[in-house]
Amino acid sequence: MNFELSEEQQLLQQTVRQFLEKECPATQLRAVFEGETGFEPSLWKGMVEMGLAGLHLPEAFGGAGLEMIDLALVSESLGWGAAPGPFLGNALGGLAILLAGSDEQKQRWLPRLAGGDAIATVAFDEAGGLWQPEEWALKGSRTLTGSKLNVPFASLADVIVVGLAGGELALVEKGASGIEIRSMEGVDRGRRIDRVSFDGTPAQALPQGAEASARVRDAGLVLLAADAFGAGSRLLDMCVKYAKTREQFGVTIGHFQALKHQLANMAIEIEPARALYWYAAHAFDHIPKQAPRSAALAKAHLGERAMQVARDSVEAHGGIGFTWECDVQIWFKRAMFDRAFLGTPSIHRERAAKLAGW
Amino acid sequence: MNFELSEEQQLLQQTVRQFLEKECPATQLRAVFEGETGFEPSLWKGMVEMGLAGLHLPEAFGGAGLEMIDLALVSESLGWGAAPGPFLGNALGGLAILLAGSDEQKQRWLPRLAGGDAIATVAFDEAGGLWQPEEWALKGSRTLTGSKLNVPFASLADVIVVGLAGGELALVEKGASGIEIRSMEGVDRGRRIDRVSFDGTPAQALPQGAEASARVRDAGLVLLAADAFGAGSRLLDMCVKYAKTREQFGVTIGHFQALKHQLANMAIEIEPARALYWYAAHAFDHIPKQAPRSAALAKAHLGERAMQVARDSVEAHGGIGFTWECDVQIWFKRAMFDRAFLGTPSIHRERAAKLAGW
Amino acid sequence: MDLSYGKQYEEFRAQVQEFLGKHWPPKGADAELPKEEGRRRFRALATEQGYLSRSIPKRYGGSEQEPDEIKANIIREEFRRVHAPGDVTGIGTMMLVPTLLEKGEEWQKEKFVGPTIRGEIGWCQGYSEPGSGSDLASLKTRAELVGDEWVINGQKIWTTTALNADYMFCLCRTEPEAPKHGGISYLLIPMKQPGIEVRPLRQMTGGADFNEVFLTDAKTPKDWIVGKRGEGWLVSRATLKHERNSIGAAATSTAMLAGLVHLAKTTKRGGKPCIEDPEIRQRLVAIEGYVRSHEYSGYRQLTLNSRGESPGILQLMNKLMSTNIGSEVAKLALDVLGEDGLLDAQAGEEMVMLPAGNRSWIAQYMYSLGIAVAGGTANIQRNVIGERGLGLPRDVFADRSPAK
Amino acid sequence: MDLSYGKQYEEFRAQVQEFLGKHWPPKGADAELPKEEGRRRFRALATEQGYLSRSIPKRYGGSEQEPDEIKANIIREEFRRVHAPGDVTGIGTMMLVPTLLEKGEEWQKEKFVGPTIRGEIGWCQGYSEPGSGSDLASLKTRAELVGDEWVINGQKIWTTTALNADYMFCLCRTEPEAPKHGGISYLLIPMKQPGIEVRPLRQMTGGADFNEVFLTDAKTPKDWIVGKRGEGWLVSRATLKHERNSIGAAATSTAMLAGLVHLAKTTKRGGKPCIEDPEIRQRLVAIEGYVRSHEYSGYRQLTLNSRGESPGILQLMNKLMSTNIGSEVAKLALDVLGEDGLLDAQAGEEMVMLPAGNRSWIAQYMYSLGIAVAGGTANIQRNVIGERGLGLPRDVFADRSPAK
Repeated sequence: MNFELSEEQQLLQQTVRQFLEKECPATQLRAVFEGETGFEPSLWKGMVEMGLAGLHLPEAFGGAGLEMIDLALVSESLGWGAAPGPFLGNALGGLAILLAGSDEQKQRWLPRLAGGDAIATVAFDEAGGLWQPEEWALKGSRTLTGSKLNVPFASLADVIVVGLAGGELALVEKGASGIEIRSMEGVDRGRRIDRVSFDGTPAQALPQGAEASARVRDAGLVLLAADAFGAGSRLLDMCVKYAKTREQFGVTIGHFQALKHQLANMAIEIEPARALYWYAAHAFDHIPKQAPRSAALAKAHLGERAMQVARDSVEAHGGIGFTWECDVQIWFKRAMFDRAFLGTPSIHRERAAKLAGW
Repeated sequence: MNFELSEEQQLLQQTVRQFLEKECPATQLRAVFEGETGFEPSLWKGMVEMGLAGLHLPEAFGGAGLEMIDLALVSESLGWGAAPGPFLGNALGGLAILLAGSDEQKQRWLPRLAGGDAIATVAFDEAGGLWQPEEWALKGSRTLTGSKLNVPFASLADVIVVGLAGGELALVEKGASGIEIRSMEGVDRGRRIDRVSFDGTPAQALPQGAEASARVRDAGLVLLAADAFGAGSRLLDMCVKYAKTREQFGVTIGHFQALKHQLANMAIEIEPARALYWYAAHAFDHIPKQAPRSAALAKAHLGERAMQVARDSVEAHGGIGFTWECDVQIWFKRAMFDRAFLGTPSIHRERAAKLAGW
Repeated sequence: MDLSYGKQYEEFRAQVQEFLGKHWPPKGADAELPKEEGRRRFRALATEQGYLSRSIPKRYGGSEQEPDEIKANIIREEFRRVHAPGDVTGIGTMMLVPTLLEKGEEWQKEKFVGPTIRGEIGWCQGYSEPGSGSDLASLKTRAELVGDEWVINGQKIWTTTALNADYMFCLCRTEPEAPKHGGISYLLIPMKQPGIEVRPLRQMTGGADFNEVFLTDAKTPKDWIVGKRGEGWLVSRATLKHERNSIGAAATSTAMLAGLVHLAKTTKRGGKPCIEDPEIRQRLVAIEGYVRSHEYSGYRQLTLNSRGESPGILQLMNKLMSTNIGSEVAKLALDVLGEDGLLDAQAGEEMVMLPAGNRSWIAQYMYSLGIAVAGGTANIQRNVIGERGLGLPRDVFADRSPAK
Repeated sequence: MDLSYGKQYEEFRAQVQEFLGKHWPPKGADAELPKEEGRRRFRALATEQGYLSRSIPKRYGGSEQEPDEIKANIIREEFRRVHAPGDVTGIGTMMLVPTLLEKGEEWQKEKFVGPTIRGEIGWCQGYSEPGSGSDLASLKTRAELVGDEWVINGQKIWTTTALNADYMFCLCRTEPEAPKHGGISYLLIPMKQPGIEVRPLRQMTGGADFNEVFLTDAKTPKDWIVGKRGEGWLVSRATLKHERNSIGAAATSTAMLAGLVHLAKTTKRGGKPCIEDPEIRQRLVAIEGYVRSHEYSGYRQLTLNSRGESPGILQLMNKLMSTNIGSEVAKLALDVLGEDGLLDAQAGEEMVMLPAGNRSWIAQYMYSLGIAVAGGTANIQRNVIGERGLGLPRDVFADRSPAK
C-alpha cells in the first residue's frame, strides 16, 4: 500500500509553486487579476515550458504522458498560487481531443496544445446550469447554432471543444464564421469566462465524443477539486500567518482561543480532503468503476469546504479581509469558481447518490 | 403594540416554577423519572389545584377560560422544570372534547378533567410517523380495531381521544373491551408513551372531529414548542452555572473563550425563539389565518434548537454531562420528546412550506 | 398581548396621514419650489407638528417630543408610504447629535445640532484605525495643542461618507502619558482643509462604501472638543447608548428572507422552480425560523423599550442574529444561483438588503461577511453576549474599559 | 500511488492464510482441548510465527518483529476473516505494556508483560479524577510510602474494565510539595484488595461502560512504581506516543456511514424509503465527503507511518474527525428515525459502531456525544490541532506540561 506522493510528484508540486512565487508574486498576480484579459502571456509561456500544458498528453504528441494524479497535483499548486490563465480549459480540451478525436484531429491539435502554440477550452454549460453531457441540448454536427455559457477564456482559445446533444463533442476553431464571444464578467478574474454564441458556425465532430464526454467531465471535477484544495489550504496559511502577526490588546490574535479554535476547525475542514482528491485522481486512471463517483464526491466536498474556508478567512482577517487590497478576496473568488464550475456541490451530491444506486 | 406578558401571566409562570422547585426538586424528579410509572399523583394533584388541568377550558366547565398563550406559558414552565406527568395529553384531550364534542360529552368529561377527577390523552400516531389528521388511517366509528403508537400515559388515562381516518375523532374509555395498552419504553421517562391496540373496542365519535382535529394538532405543536423552549433555556442556565463553578487549570472554565462563545451561541439559538412560540400561541387565538403555519414553524424551529442546545449542554459539562447522575440527561430526553412528538422538524418544515404556498 | 398599535395610536396614525395628505407632495405655492427647497419646507412643517427630530429640544431646532418608539415607528411607516422626507439619516443625526446634546457645550449645540438635523451639514466618524479594530482604545492618531489650535496627525479607516462630510467627530490621543483609555479626546474637525486626504477603500465586491482618512497636520480650533481632555473615550461610549432600533435590525432579516424566497421562486433548476426542491424548502423554512424569531423578538424589544424597560440579553443579540441570518441567506442564495455563482458582484452596489438581480446576490454573498465586520466581528458580539448577557468572565487580554 | 499492498505483501498474506488453514480452527489433538486452552495454544503458535505480539521482545514472550504496519494490518484482516484469536486487546496491551517496555524495571517487564499479552491478567487505567478532566495534572489521589508499601487514598473515574481488572496502572500524587506535574508517580496497584471499591458509572443511555474506583488505604509494594518518584507524568505521556492505529479511527467512521445508509434504505417515510428523500440524500453524501476524507487520510497515515515518517497535522485530527462525523451521523439518523426518536436507548448497549436496531441508534445518538468526551473534549482536540498542528500560542491558563 502506497498512498503518498512519489519524490517526482513532490518535486513537480515544488517546482510549480516556486515558479509561481517567482513569476507570479502578489503584485504581479494582482496586476493580471485587475487587468483587461486576465491572461499574462509570459506566465503561460513559463507554464508551458514546465510542460504543464501537455502533462497528461502522450509523449507521441509532445506531452509528458503522465497521469491524472500528476495533473491534479499541478492543479492544486495552481489553486494554491491562484495562478491566472487557461490551464483548466486547455487541459480538458486536450483530453477531449485525445479521447474522442480522430488521428488527424489529434495530430493537428495535441502537439500544438502541448507546445503552447495553441490554446484549447471547453464549452459545456447551457442556460439553466446544464453542465452534464446528458443534459446538453445544443444540436448540430457540421454547423452549430445556439450558445454556451461560462466558457473559460473563449476569446483566447484557438479551438473550442463544444458539448452537443447526446453527449457528443465537436471542435470549433478560432474566428469561425458566425461565432460571437462576449465576456460574462466572471467573479474569478484570474479565470475569465465568456458567453459563446454560434450562428451557422462550422464545426468538426469528434468521432468518439459520446463515449468520451463524461470522462472529460470527470477529469474536470477532479481538477477543480484539486484547485479548490490548493486555494483552501493557501487561505488557511494566510489566516494562520495573520493570527501570528496581527496584534490586539497587546497580544497576537492567535492567543484568543475562539480564533484558535476557528482556525483549527478550518484546518480539519480542508486538510483531510487532500486525500479525497488524491483518491479521485488515482481512481480516474486505476479504479475505473469508482472513477465517476469519486470525482463527483471530491468536487462536491471540496467545492463546499474551500468555499466555507474562504468565508471563514475573511472573518479571520477582520475588516481588512473584506477589502479589495487584501489578497484573501482573490482566493475567495478562486473558491467561488471551483465551487460552481461544472456544477454546484448539490448537483454532484445528487449524482453521487444516484451513482451509489441510492 | 404590546408583545410582552401581562403581570398575571408573569405571575402564572412564577407560580408554576416555584411549585416545581418546591414539589419537584431534582431528587424528587429523579425518583419519578426512574420509577415504574413516571407519574406522581401528589405532584399532579398539586398542578390540578393550581388550575393547570383546566386552564384553557371554559369556566362553565370548571376551567379558567384562559387562552393558548397562557397554556403555552405553563408548558414552558413545565419544560423548564422537566415536570413529569400527563399535562400535555390531558390538555389536548380536553381541547379536542371542547372543540369537537357534543354538549353531553363536554358535560361528562370537561368538568372532571378540569377538576383532576379524570385524565385524558390523545392517540394520534400510526406506524410510519403518521401523526397528522390527514394521514390517519384507523377506521371505525362505534367500534375500533387497529392500533396507535406513542400515546402519552395511555395506561393512566380515563379517556383517550383517538384520531381516525378523515381526521375524525372518537373517545375510548378506560378499560373498554378489546383494548390493550403496552409500554413503548420511551426515552423521556417523565412522559411515558404506550402502544394502544383496539380489537372491536367500543368508541364514541366526537361530532365535530373532522373540523377540530387539525386545530388540536396545532395546539399540540404550540405546547411542544413552548416546552422545548423551557427545556432549552433551563439547559443553558445549567451550563452557565457549571461554567461559573467548575474549575480547570486554576480558573473557572467560563474563562475559556471557546466555551464562553459556545455558551453565547447556545443563548442566541434559544433565547430569541421565545418570541416565536409566543407569536404562535397568540396567533392560535387571535390570527386564525396564521395559526397553523406559525405553530408548525415554532415546533420545527424549537424542536431543533432545543435539541441542539441539549447536545451542546452535554459537551459543555464534559464527561460528567454524559452520565445518568447528571441532570442534563433528563432535559436532553425532554428535548428529544418535544422534537419528535407530533412529527419531527423536517415534517413541519415541509408543512410550513406548503402552507406558505411554496 | 396585542400586536395592533392600539386605539390611541391608530388615531395618531390618522393625524399623520391627514398631515401628509395636506403637505406631501407639496401643494399650491410650495409645489412650485425647487425640489430641495420643497423638502426643506416640508421638514420644517413636519417638525413643527412634532413628527421629526422628536428627541431634539426645540431651542436647537427639534420638536422635543416625549419619547415614544411606537409613534416614531408609525411616523416612519406613514412617511415611507408616501415617500415623504423623514428625519435626516446618517451618522451625524444618529451619533453626533445625541452626543452633543449629552456632553457638548451650549455653543456647540447651537452651532451644530440645527444644521445637522436639517441636513445642511454632514458628518463622518473618526474612530477605527488600521491598527485598532476590536481594540479601539489602542488608537494612535495624535492631536497636539499648538497655540489655540489642535494639530492632528494620523490615519482613520472604515470611514463612511468621508468624501462628502463637512466635519468629522474624531477620537484622538491628546495625553500620550495617560493610560490607554484616559489619553483620548473627542474632537470635531473640519474635513475641507489641506491637512485631510480621503481615499476610497475598495471592497472585495468592487464597490467602495468606506474610506481611509489621512490627517497630516490637520487643524481644528482649541475649543472644538466635546467633553474635557482625556474624556473622549467616555464621550464616545455615551453615544453607543443611543444606538438602537431593534425593529430595524429585524426588518433587514425579513427583507433578506423575502428576497431569497423570491429568488427561489424565480430561479429554475432542472426545469422546475428551485422552491419546489425539497432540500431548498427545508433550508428556507429553517432560516425562516431564525428570521421570525428575530422579527418577533423585535416586537418584544419595541414593547419593552417603549415602556422604558430593558429587553436584557435580547438587545445584545440583534447584531449577531442579523449576521448569522445574513450569512445563511447568502449561502442558500448561492446554491439557488447555481451557475450564476460564477458571475462577478454588482460592482459599486450599495449594501443590498433585498438584492435585485443575481449579480447583486453575489454582492450580498460577500456583504454577508462585511456585515459581520461592520458590527464588530462576530467574536466580539459573542464576547458581549457571554460577558454582559450571561455574566461570564471577561477575556483575560481585554483590559477593562472605564465605561461600561 | 498504489492502493494494493504490493507483491511481497501479498506473498506474506498467502503465508498467513496458509498458517491459518493449518491451525485455525484447531486441528487434530488441539481440536479436543477446552476452548480457552485451544486459543492459548493457537496464540502461542501464532506468536512463534511472528504474527502476534510483534512489537514485544522475545524474552518477554513476544515475537520481536520489525515494525511493519502493513503486515500488522494484513494479519488483523486475515485473522478476523477466520475469527482466529488475535493479539489480546485492551488497555493493558495497548498502554501498559509499551510503557513498561520503555520505562519499566527488568523485573517488572518479566513479571507483567508476558501474562498481559497472553491475556492471563487484565488491567485498568487510573488517570482521570472527578476534579481533573482536561486538567489531568491537577489530580489529587495521594500515595504515601509507609514502610515498604504505598498507601493510596483517592478516587478515579472513567475507569473502563475496572470490574474485571487484576491491576490498575495509576497516577498518584506522591510528592505533595513538588510542582503540579513533578509530584506525580506511576504506580501499579492490585485491584483485588479490601482498600479498593469499584462502582459502575451509569451513562445517560442506561448502560455502564465506565466505573468509579475508590481507593481507601489501598496498598501496593514499594517497588511497584514505574520510573522514579515524581516522574509519573512523563511516564504516562510516553504511552500516548503508542496510541495510534489511524486506520482504526477511520474504520469507525466508514462503519457508521454504512449503518446510516442501511437505516435510510430500510426506514420508510410517507411510504417511500428515506434514502429517496432528496434532502436525506444531500446530507448523506455531504457526510460521506467527510468519511472518505477520513478513510483515505487513514491510508496516507498508514503509508507514512509504515515508512517511519510523520503524517504531521493529520494524525492530530483523527479523534476530532471521528467526533464530528459521529455527531453528524447521529443527527441525520435521528431525522431518519422519525417517530422512533421517542424510544429509549438500548439500555446496557455497548458502544455501538454499526447500530443494529433503532433503539441502538438512539444509544448512538447519545454515544456520539460520549465519544467526544472519551477522546478528551472536542475543545481539547482543537487546542491540540491549533497549537501543535498550526503552531498557534498555547492557552494562557494551560500551564506548560513538561512532556510534549
